[in-house]
Amino acid sequence: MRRSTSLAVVAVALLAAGCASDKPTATVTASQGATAPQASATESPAAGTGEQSKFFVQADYDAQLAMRTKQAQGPADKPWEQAIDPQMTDTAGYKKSGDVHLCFSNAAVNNPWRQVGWKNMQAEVSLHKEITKFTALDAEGKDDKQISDIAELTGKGCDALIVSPNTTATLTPAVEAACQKVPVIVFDRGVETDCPVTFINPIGGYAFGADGAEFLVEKVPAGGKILALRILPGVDVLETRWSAAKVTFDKSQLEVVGVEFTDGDAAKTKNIVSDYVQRHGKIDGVWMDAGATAVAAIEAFEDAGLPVPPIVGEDQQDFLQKWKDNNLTAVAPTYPTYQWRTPVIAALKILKGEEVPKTWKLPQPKITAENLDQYLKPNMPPLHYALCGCETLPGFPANWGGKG
Amino acid sequence: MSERVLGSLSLRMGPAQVVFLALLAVLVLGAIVGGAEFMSMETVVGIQQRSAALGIVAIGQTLAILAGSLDLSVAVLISLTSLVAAEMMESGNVAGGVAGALAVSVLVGLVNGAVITKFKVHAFIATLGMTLVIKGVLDHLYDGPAGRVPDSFQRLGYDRIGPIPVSALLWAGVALAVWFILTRTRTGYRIYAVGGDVEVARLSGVRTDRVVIITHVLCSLCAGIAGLLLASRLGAGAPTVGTDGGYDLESIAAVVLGGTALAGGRGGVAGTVGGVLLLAVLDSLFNLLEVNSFFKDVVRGVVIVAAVAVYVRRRKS
Amino acid sequence: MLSMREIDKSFLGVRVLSDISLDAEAGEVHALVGENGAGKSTLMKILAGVHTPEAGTISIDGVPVTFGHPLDAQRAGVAIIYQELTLLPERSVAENVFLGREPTRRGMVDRSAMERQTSKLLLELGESTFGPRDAVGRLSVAQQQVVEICKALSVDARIIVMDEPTASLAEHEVELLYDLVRRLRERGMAILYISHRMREIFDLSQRVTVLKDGALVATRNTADVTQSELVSLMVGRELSHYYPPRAAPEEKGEVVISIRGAGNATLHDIDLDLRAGEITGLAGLQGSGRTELAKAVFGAEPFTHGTMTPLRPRSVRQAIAAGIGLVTEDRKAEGLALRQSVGDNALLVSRAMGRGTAARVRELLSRVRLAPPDPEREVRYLSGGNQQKVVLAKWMTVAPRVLVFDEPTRGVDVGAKAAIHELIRELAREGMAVLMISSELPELIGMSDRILVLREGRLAGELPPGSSEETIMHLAAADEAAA
Amino acid sequence: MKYAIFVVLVLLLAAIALANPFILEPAGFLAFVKRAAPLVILAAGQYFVIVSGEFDLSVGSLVTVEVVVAARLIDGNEAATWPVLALLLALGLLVGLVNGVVTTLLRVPSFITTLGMMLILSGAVFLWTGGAPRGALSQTFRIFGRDTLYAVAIMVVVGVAAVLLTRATYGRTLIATGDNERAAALSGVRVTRTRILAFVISGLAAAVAGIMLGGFAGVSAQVGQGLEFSAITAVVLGGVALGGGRGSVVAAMGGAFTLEAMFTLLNLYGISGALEYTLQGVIIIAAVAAGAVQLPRLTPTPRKGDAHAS
Repeated sequence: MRRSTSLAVVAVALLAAGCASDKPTATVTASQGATAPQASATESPAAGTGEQSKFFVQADYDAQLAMRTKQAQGPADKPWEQAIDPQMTDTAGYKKSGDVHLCFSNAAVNNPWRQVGWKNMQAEVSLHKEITKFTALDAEGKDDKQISDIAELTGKGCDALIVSPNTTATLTPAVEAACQKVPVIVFDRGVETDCPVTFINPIGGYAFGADGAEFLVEKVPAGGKILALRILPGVDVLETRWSAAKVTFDKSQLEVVGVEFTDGDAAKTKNIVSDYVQRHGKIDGVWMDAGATAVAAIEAFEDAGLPVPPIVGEDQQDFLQKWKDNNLTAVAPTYPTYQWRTPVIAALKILKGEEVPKTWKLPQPKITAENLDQYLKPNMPPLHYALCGCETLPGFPANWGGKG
Repeated sequence: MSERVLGSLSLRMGPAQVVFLALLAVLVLGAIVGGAEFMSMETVVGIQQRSAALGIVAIGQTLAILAGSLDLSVAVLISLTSLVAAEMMESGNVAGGVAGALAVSVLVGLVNGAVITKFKVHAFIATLGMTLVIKGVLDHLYDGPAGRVPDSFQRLGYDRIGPIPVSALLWAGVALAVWFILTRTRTGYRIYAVGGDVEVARLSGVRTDRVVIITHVLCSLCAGIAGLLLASRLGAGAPTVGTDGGYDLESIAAVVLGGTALAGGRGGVAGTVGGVLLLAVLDSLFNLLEVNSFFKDVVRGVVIVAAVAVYVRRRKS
Repeated sequence: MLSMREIDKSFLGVRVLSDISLDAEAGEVHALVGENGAGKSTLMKILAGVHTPEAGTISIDGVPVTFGHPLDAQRAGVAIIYQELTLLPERSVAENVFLGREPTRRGMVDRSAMERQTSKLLLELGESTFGPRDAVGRLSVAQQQVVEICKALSVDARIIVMDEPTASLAEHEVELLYDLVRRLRERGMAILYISHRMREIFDLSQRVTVLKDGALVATRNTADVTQSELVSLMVGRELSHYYPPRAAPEEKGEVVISIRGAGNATLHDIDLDLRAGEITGLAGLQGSGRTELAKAVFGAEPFTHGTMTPLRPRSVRQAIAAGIGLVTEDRKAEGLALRQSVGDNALLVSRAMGRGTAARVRELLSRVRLAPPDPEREVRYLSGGNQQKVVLAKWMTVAPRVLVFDEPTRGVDVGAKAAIHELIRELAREGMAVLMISSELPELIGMSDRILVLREGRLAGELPPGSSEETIMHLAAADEAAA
Repeated sequence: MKYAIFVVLVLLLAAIALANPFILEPAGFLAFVKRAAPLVILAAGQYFVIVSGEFDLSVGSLVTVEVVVAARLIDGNEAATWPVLALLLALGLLVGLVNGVVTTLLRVPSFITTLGMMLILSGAVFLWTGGAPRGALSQTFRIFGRDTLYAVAIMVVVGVAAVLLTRATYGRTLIATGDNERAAALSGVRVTRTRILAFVISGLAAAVAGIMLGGFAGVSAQVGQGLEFSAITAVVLGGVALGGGRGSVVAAMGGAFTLEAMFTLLNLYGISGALEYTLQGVIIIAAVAAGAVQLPRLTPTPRKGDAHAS
């Protein structure tokens, strides 16, 4: 870099122009949400479930399981406005009047869940006339791009910034930097800082994982063989789901004969299930950390000419339809996409100076045989998520790919 | 007189100039469409920040492609080095982390080069195989972001001097270094020779295997530097940062966009810098227009193919 | 100065050189001759460090050396000028000359020194038509050869190997090369000179070594042998009957192709009739448009104007459909798919033209005297002569009425040469019209029923069979003023 | 030596049988064949492109496009199945045609052409469906991938067709083109048309593979992810030289079976997830290296897939 003096001159000039850093100086260590990768608590005999995930945090686990039975506050017909155990935080400092310029840094729209959510958010924005400008940048699943996106957005005169982080740890510095300039609302995955005004998400992965596992413990006779299908390792949301299920299975009389990663690939899922069916003669229950490949798993049993055992899915349309059509023994824990509406609502509250929950926990219903009909909407596309909370939004169902 | 000069100038214009002209055109377009917002500090900084990592990888990829090879393993190597660096820096040892990451890169480059030259495995397969090998190691050892880089090291990713981020300076430094290697050193001359015709180079007394190995080491080193930069940006190492960023195919795309021939022997660093900037400015323009990311992919695909088609036309005429 | 002793070498278990010994003295041109496949090129590549011998020693000035890489040979003062030019078209002359040995100053390549020295070398060679900064790709073949020689000189080589250096040179360029070789010799260099051309051997060399089938036949003082002795040493027999008899007048049939006033970018006013049963020889210097005429008749670089009956082909396929075939000058680059089998190559044209696949490939292969006539073998393992026979078979599958031969025996050993000559004559006797280009005048004179001479893209005249080399050269090289 | 890959395949199958004897039963073996079928078909298609000296990186995203398009157009309507199937094949043909035309007539190296096509296809299809697949496949459509006999039959038909094609005039001239384009052209081969047709075959193969994968596992946005690399790897494992002019389609399909057997084996022995990839990478490099060492280069092999850069 010391190639020429002219370069040095330029550098000096630039220094004079102002040396700046987009990195905040304060380092926050406190973690928020269920994300700190530390501590492993439950040491139980490995019943085919392997070691506990390093993502497992006992306190968060306990809190989430407790939250499942708590009554959420807020309008019952609008779960996206409800909050469980809200600890309100003051936002008077952010109050402003007039038009709102809302910004959103999106991790990606690269899967159906995010697609549905993204449509929810856009529809929610359109409900509010005071939002005159809505700037959204898509990081296309790239951490580095999202960091730049957040930096760029903070310079665009946003009144509030919504962030859906691509990964937890790595987006933290960028969010910290943004916090110093605008009120920040984080949802879905968390960040390792409490600088955002509010962090919104449903109860969480432990509850999701436990819901499914408890269902199997209830439906599958003792000694039954369980196959656990996971998408991929290392994603906190998914790790917590499995770790909670593991706790449940370890305490049960069920035998987990395999824990496999499917990459979310239907064909691979089908192959894995077929292999297990072949090897073990039969499988008595299937647990999954996400429902996108549930139908493929069901089909593997069908193709082998076997009855479909109790199975855990998610609130995806194709699974619900299959469940209904074939009268399966199933349960669908959810990670509702209606959470994409909440950040917009929160942003407006913050800008009005109304207090919001510091940690905004949304209810996380599970779909059971009893309430299946309530959630199964005909004419929605196969990869639609039932808990979108979008039925009353403008443009439904066409914008979500459904037929009127 | 001046007409003749202009005429011969346009005739002699190489691909590098073409890509910079295109870059200029997109900038003008951006200024017209986006006005002040497009020329704002944040946008300018954003373009640089977004392109720095890809830029550094693409410079390395330029070397490999010029030598008639290519490297698909850069993406996973970036992930690996980001993790190595962040884990070693967790104790505050920045120098150790940097050294560790670069050492890993050199090793991977050596293996790539050796497999290609000594075992005569096509670079496509050799580096695809290396990708799988590293991916397996990553999956085995890591299940999420790991390590933590100290604040001092994060300055690399976040500090800037006026409108110029340190990361962009790093990119410029790497580009200059490689430009220097290519145009001023024997190694550079030989990279062009090997890429131009490996038999001719060999018969002329060039140790061609060694040249290919060196370019792969340098290419991997660039990936390692990009991994360091990303570790500093992310504050940690991440096992998917490289593949999520698509640095493998995108770096190749940027290189050919800059006019370097995929077959080797022709092209250079300047074109690659232009190619990366063009992609980044296009991205900014898309951001500004809030274009759907799917549409971006379509445009990117068309731009890359069209650019290469244009270069081929120009060479023929 | 140079001494190679008892060199052995095998490829894939096939012995290609056995027990070869060869020396060269300072200030000597030592010619190396032999049929194709005799092992000349392999021997030279061993000397150049491209191949390593299994046994034997090489010593220079009495010091044993081992070459594991061309660089080692270079450092020992051996330079080699290959038959196929080994230059990078994308790089400049200076960069090519100093490739692998770029001069440096303080660790950086000293471009100006490189260009300066190249200029000096070019000047020494009397070359002023291009400079050190020109891209090699823009130079003519002859100019590129000069670059090659610069490259050899720039290493301060004391032993220079030239592998058929005149193969791609025009006649006047050959003279320049002779001069150059003599000057190099006077400087005290040892020159190993590989050539097929008898004239060059007798003009230039002091000693000549003959190889046959990978073994040394003899080393003689050139002054002590005659041309026919040398040929018989090469083929191992007296070649009394070199060329098959010419066609008798009654054997010549009707006009198969008639060209009038045809031309394109390089050819002008071509009038040409090809008759069934007749071999028309086509002479001309390099660059006179010989190959271009062949390609125009064949539709590969079509005539843009003029008439050609029955059809002026605009594409190769049209030409083939009209019964015209071309045996190209460069077998490896344009004639054969080297990694395919003999059978696949032989059937390429008939398949491409949708003529179905001939069931009688084996028969055809025997007919072209391919030994053994095995359709399964990969073509790249065949000798040059056998490869050329496969090319011939390729055309015979579609039974063309006109076959154009561009240098049919280039790079073909003496034995196969005779076989190919016989075959060409046989085809003519069966009623084919043959147009044959050759830069080897004895061949042209021996084979042709008449000889046309091409000069600067125009037909300069027609000569009767048996005309002398001088007459042909006179017509071909006459300067513009005389013409 | 040409079919060395089948020795490897038999060894792998034997290793699978040790852990899971079910594969020795007809049903088990057929299940394996069915699983491998889409990759085998893709490899057969990719073979034609590679042997002509080119690459086709667009097949993975083409597979995704086929499935997503099928779902949206059929939308659960049985009656729409057959017209949509025809349309899907036409789509594969069209994509191959564009790849071929851009590569040959515009002389863009196929690596770049098909890389661009990969971006364009995956972008365009989701632009059309709004980001996620819509609609649903019909039962009839699903039969081709779901029903073992159908799947195996389709694979056999495609395989036999591929073999016949390589033995036929077209195949021989294609390989000659891949070996020496100039010699082929001067022998009357319509080089451009021949190459374009190779891309068309690859596109068609991707369409068929897409139909089968969609049928096998239903609608998914990532069904084709990474398939281009798998297909190329399979072909290379079968001893087909990148750069063209050498190798047999039977061995290429054998490579696909081998790759699938390797996946199955690794899964079976529980090396799943973690080091599976590492082992895969090492095996692939080792196999190709072994092949390269056996065949010393007598003539300099073409350096790269793009025969057009000159």
